Amino acid sequence: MQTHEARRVEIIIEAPMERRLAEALTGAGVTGFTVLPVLGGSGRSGQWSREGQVGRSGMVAVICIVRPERVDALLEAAFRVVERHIGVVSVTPCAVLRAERF
Amino acid sequence: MQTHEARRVEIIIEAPMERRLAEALTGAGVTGFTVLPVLGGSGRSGQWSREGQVGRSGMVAVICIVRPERVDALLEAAFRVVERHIGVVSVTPCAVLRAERF
Amino acid sequence: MQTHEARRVEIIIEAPMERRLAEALTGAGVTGFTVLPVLGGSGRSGQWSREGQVGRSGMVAVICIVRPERVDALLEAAFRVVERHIGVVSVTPCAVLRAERF
Amino acid sequence: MDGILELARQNLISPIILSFALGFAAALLRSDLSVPEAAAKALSIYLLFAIGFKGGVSVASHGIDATLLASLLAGVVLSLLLPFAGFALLGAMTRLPVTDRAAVAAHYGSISIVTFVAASSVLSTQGIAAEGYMVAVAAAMEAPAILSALWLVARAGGHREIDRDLWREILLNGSIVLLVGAFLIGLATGEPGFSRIASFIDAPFQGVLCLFLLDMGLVAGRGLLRTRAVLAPGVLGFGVVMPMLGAAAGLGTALLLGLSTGGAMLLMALCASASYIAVPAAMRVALPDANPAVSLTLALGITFPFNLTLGLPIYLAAAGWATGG
Amino acid sequence: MDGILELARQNLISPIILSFALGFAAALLRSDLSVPEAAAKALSIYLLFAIGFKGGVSVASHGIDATLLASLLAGVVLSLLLPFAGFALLGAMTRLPVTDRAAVAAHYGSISIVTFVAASSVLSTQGIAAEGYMVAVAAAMEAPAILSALWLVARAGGHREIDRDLWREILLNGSIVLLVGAFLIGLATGEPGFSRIASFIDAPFQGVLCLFLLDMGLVAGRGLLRTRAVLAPGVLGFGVVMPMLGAAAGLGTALLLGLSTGGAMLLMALCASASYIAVPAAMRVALPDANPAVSLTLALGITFPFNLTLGLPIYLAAAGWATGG
Amino acid sequence: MDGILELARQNLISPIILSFALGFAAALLRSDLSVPEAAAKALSIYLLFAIGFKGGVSVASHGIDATLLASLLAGVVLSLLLPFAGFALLGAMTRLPVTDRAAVAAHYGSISIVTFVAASSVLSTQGIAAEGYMVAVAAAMEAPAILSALWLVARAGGHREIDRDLWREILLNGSIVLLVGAFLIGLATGEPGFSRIASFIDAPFQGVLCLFLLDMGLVAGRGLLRTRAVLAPGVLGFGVVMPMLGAAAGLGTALLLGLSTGGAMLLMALCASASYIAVPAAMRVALPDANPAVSLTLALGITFPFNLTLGLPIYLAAAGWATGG
Ligand SMILES: Nc1ncnc2c1ncn2[C@@H]1O[C@H](COP(=O)(O)O)[C@@H](O)[C@H]1O
Ligand SMILES: Nc1ncnc2c1ncn2[C@@H]1O[C@H](COP(=O)(O)O)[C@@H](O)[C@H]1O
Ligand SMILES: Nc1ncnc2c1ncn2[C@@H]1O[C@H](COP(=O)(O)O)[C@@H](O)[C@H]1O
Ligand code: NA
Ligand code: NA
Ligand code: NA
Repeated sequence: MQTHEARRVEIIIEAPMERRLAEALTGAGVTGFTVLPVLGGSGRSGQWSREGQVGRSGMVAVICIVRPERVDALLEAAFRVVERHIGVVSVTPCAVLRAERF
Repeated sequence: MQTHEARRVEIIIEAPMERRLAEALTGAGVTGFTVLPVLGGSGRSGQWSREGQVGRSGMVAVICIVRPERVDALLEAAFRVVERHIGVVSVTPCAVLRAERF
Repeated sequence: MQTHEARRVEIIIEAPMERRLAEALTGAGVTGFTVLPVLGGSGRSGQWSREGQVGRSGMVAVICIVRPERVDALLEAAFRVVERHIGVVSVTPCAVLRAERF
Repeated sequence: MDGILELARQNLISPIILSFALGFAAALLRSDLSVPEAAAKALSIYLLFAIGFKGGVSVASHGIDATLLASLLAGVVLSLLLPFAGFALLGAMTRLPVTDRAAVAAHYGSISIVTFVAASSVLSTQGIAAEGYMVAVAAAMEAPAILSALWLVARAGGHREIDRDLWREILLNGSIVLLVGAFLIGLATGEPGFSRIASFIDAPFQGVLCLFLLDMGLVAGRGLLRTRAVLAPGVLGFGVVMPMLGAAAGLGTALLLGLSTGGAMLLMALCASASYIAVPAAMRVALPDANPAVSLTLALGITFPFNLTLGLPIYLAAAGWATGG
Repeated sequence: MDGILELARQNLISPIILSFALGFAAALLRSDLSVPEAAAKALSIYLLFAIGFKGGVSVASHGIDATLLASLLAGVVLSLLLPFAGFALLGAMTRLPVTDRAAVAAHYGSISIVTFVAASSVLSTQGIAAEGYMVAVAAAMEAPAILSALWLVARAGGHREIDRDLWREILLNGSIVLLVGAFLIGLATGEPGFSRIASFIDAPFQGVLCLFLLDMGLVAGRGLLRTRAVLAPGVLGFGVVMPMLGAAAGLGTALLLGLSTGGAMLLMALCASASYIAVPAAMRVALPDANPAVSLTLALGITFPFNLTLGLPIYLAAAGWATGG
Repeated sequence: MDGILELARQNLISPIILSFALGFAAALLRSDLSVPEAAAKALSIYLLFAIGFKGGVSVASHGIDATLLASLLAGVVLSLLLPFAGFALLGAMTRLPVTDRAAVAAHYGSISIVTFVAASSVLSTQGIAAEGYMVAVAAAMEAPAILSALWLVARAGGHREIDRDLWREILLNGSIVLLVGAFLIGLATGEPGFSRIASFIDAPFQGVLCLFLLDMGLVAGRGLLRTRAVLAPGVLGFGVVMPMLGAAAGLGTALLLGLSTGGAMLLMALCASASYIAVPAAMRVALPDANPAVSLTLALGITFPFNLTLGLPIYLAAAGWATGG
């Protein structure tokens, strides 16, 4: 099948920052993203789990598939949001179907 | 460790289409896949979130790890299902342990 | 933006083995990981779904972003845990922001 | 007229309506208040089970009314025909493309079980009885509208075949199966069965409904915020005109069937309400080009609150007047 | 015999059994009806808490029976020994590999708390009392069977060491801790504590059980559909023969202990039932080569419905006859 | 003194406290018992809705007390000032960095609604009435402390601007909106509204609280296990000293306001308790450098159990003595 080069950016970020990240991404011209729930994890600030939690706690994983030329704008927007916060940003090269959507 | 070349295909698709996608993948000889829940997202058809929803709404993310030579059959099968639907298909090169499983 | 080479390791493993995997990863010097819930899937042992389940059943997806030089230690640790169990381990090259965190 | 206003006032200050208003207001104020998806689904399972069961018990104790079968059939016919009215009305009032018009029409031909529940609770507050089998009529009206919508699209050139899987998804949709199944269980176990679980399905019912309506208010309010852009005045107008039209059709049918005042009001509420559980999922599969935001926001953000606040008192007054109850 | 049939009939048309049947049928019809995982877990937490608490309150008010300790010990021994019977029976009836036989045997040595709850509710419908501490016996029987299964595999050459983590996971499994903890809370607070929360843990109990059984019906039905292939006739037969054998062992032990009719029936139900919460997770850790689908489908798809529909009336009749109750 | 001890004893063997203890013990024993996130959130929605509604109904039937506004204002002032006391105390007792001290102080200036609920239930067990509007005071005290914490950090050089979004998140936090909204619904519908949903929000309340406290025990216990390392003795000490100090401030204010014994005790409980819902999320946004584990473990692992077991009886005794009740 005809595929097109793209980038998969995965941002694992604190749930209370999700809305700010979404706004930053939209501001940076990202046409779409998907938010996955996170059950728990471990990092320098220790281990945590969502079990039994009541508040808007924990983290979420935000996945954006973008054209290669948009990655830099996206990363800069994302970085401004995560900068002072805990979170992980990774970029993977990928190929997509239906490039006109990105 | 001994690893083997493979492809990670990620299909973000509307939840009501999940069963049809599963059948198409099985039909295309895919030996396994994993379905992750999706909390929400944003795209050309606007923003959405699963919070408080009652019906079989929203999207899911389906991950298939396959041998490189199977990718084309998989993409064709997946494409027939997502074609007229909203959804995102991406392919990333990866390496796997235990290649005999794929 | 300044990015750094890294690896994204994704381990799909049975939920009852999650704690053992976490301990093995920590033992192998992995500084962080994130656990995503899994809704269902299909493999050689058949299809399954988490819907309506009561026990600690099903699978989870564990994501670790690590420096390239740590991948081997990680894979060996992970392999000792998944070895006799069902589960899938894949490694994808990626780039990360804030390399000092990994 | 005074009667309607007094009824509307009483209706408006009930905990149920105010809970919906609270959710709606919280969403419009962009509060982060939210009900987890699993909790919302659990509440809806409870409501469907309870309402189905109580309907079955009622039929078991009052006996199967002669009009039961006629009412079921009438429900199917209404569900099949209302989409045509809706489709035509949308053509007149809006510039929506054909597929969107068909999808919206399917939602309005089908029913909203929570509107039905709210109507039942208005009746029980007023001490008015209704035919227990109206629950079965509600179940019968869920699916047929979908077929009409597909036929409308096919006629307009966008042929869609309904494969076996889609048939099953439509007819064995979870909410239909649960409603019908609980109805049959109620029918089989009757009063003795009811008394064993009444303190679960009856006593807390109104309270559970409050929490469910809180959630629906949140979802409706958020939906409205997100899709303001696509909702032209004509589309919004449809969300109020169509339920009135549906209610009129329901009233006419109720008179033909000889239903009681309560039964007539319930049938009006069913015709006036729009689906937001079974039909949306079916539309995503069958008419993927239709914009889901339009139907859902109309059904949940306009028509549902309209019915809940003004519609139900009007329908009750009209039913009372027409049946001479 | 007539008594059993009448009891079976009464039992079959209870809302509880019919709810299970509804879920089962919905699954076999491939309806998309489903209970969210979080809701199913919440229901099971409620049931474990309520049943444990009520057991504790009952012991608090009737005093600690002389046979309490003996019954606990008997439960542990039964749970340890039944897997050997199950393992041998599987060897005779099926061609399952050793590890699968051991895993299945562990499930049947352990217990199903919902079967216990259903048995209690048959008793309370019939107005038959039972020893309150049977809940504690249920908790005591959850884990020992796992050890027997591991020993059986080790004997067959597949040595497995039980590390400290596994010990903890087995003995402090969530359902055991909740059941025992609630029992102790009930014991400590007694009737005054019970009266404070009775309208939560007692009044709605039967209704909550209906929804839980609806979910179990769905899970059991889907499990059967998915694993039809692996279930040979011998395996299916085991799912009916083994509970009868377990019930017989339970009845014998109950007579030795001098339990009441109700207590004997509960012990039979415990022995006859198979675990689907605690044991499956332990087996995944300890015996990863065993096919989880076999055990779960047998326990949930064959033995649970058998016990629920035919088993319980038979056990009650047998217990009544043997204890002269 | 004997009165306090007897009260403490009675309090300790209530199902509520024992449920918390069960969860706490299960966590420390590393059992895998857990309540799904969605279920825990659903329980908290139920509790907030019920407590708010009942407060509103109580105000509707007793009329708006002259001290209502004064109490609301006093609550805001207490919530603004307590963080300064907390910040200073942390400076004296611990070596925590400024940002952590400010974040912890914000938690203690705000309130824990479950502590409030537990205090109410101690009062109702003792048959002591309290002002219904204390629920509104609780809501008023949730947010102001956050502002003080941000001011404290700003003064120390770590300037933080509060953007519009943050303002909204703080003031329209889900738990505040639900509590205030349910209060207003209760106020509007009064006794008639209450009687319609009492069997949902009143009868099962204590039981639901048990399950919620079971969950809180699990979360608190796991939190303690995970963050043992960061909790120096001074930090732990703060978790007991600060609530006593807060309670004293609350008592003084209650006397100034002329509250009843019950009202005084509730205000003490509010001042003595620390937030674990609204404030943590706000702190993650506004003070990301603060270690969330410190605040949460202190609030949930030390102060909450202290208040629940020893604090509440002490506060009630002190309130009774000071108000002459
Ligand atoms: N290397 C990593 N790979 C994947 N997730 C990570 C990694 N490091 C941190 N995380 C996630 O980010 C959270 C916060 O990390 P930290 O700031 O290191 O405490 C963790 O709890 C994990 O969920
Ligand atoms: N570029 C993208 N990256 C990740 N997810 C996307 C992307 N575009 C769309 N999606 C997901 O697909 C859904 C539908 O997209 P759309 O058809 O563009 O409205 C969105 O709500 C997202 O969940
Ligand atoms: N190729 C694959 N890609 C993604 N997930 C897989 C794959 N194979 C197996 N899985 C996951 O691992 C589980 C067990 O696989 P198996 O051991 O093959 O039965 C499946 O149910 C899937 O969730
Ligand atoms: Na309708
Ligand atoms: Na057994
Ligand atoms: Na406080």
